[in-house]
Amino acid sequence: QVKQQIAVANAQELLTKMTEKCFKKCINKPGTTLDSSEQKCVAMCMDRYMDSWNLVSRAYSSRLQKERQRL
Amino acid sequence: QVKQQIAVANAQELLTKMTEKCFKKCINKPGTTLDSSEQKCVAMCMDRYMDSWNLVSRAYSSRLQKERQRL
Amino acid sequence: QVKQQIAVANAQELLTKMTEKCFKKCINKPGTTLDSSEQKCVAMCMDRYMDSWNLVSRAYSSRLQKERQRL
Amino acid sequence: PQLQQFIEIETQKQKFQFLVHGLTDICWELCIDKPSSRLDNKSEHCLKNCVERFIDCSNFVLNRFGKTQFAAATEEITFD
Amino acid sequence: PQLQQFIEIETQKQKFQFLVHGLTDICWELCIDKPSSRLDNKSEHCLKNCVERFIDCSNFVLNRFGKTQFAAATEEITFD
Amino acid sequence: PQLQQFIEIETQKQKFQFLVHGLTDICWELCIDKPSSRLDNKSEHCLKNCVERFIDCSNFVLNRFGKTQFAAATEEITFD
Repeated sequence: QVKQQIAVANAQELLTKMTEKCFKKCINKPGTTLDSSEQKCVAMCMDRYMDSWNLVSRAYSSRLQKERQRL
Repeated sequence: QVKQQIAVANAQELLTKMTEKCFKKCINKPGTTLDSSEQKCVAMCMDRYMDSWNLVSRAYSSRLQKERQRL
Repeated sequence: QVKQQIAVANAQELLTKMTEKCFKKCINKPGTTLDSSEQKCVAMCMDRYMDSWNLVSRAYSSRLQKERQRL
Repeated sequence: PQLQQFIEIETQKQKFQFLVHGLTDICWELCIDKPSSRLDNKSEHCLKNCVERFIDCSNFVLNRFGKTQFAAATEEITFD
Repeated sequence: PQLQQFIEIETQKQKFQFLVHGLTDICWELCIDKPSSRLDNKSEHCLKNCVERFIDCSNFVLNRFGKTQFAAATEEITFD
Repeated sequence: PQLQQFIEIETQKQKFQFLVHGLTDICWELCIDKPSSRLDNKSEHCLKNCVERFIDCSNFVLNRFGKTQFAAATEEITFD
């Protein structure tokens, strides 16, 4: 249950940041609909944001391990 | 009392954001006083920020209602 | 003990902000090491940030005193 | 029960207002350049569309994330 | 009572310091371009004026909002 | 004791993940210009180096601050 709460909080933070970042990257002049080119941009942006999150997570994790081994 | 506390918290958040946004828009080179043109700019900026807040509030509120009706 | 806790919280906030600000000012294209020119820049940036913090602290403090005396 | 309902409604209102503060922040930056003597039509349209498109964008992200990645991502994120 | 006073003073100090963190953030962005080997006169003046003008601006906003809109706005905001 | 250990580990994980959110934010702004159909090599290298250099920078700041100013600064900051 604690694990699940943390997972939910974490997913929420991810979704909030992703929405804000991708809105800023993809919608410069908000029109009367979210048109298909904007949707395509948001979809790509989400995938790149997930890639970045995972990459950062791995890079940070391996760095922490290296630092621990040095001590 | 709860209502009042929320109203106060809300007004504080509004004033904090308004001050920061209008300082950034109107004071680019801070001088030895807040001169009259800067004061005029801040006054207009406050009115536009209130307009925006109210407009966003109404737009968001009517969108929420539409979404509820669709369910 | 309360004093110490506050001092620690305060130093942490200072270090967090300093790190972010100086990373942004000094590392534009992150390379494979933190090279000596970047280190020099970060060192200067830290000193300037401390100067600024102290200057802002004194300016704010003296302004508060002036306002209190006017009342 | 009445008190509880009252608190629930007030909490909802507060949540709503904090989202409005956040949305105003984002749409102000996008739509307002120099503050002028009144809110012109262009800025007004921009603000309205900004709110609507932000919610669209948020729904789009939520749906897409839900469909393709939720289970996987939650696991990956949590137990990485 | 002494403990309470002590806590009150420390809380005040902490509030003060958090405002200083916020002000340093704002004025750093406005006044410091590239960090140099010492704080030059121009940056120093800019920082001092930035603090003073920010407080002026904050007081101006508070007063004006208080005079013209407080009652109305609070109602409008709260019970919209 | 087992529960305590469990909570400690979960707290650590959460701290780790919140630092990842912050780092992703900073490095995304630095390394990703326009989102494209895949993460190209340049962006990937930039992200990795960004994480490593940010930690270097953070360690550098911590060490230097510790050596030259900690005692002095803490006093100055606290009892100014």
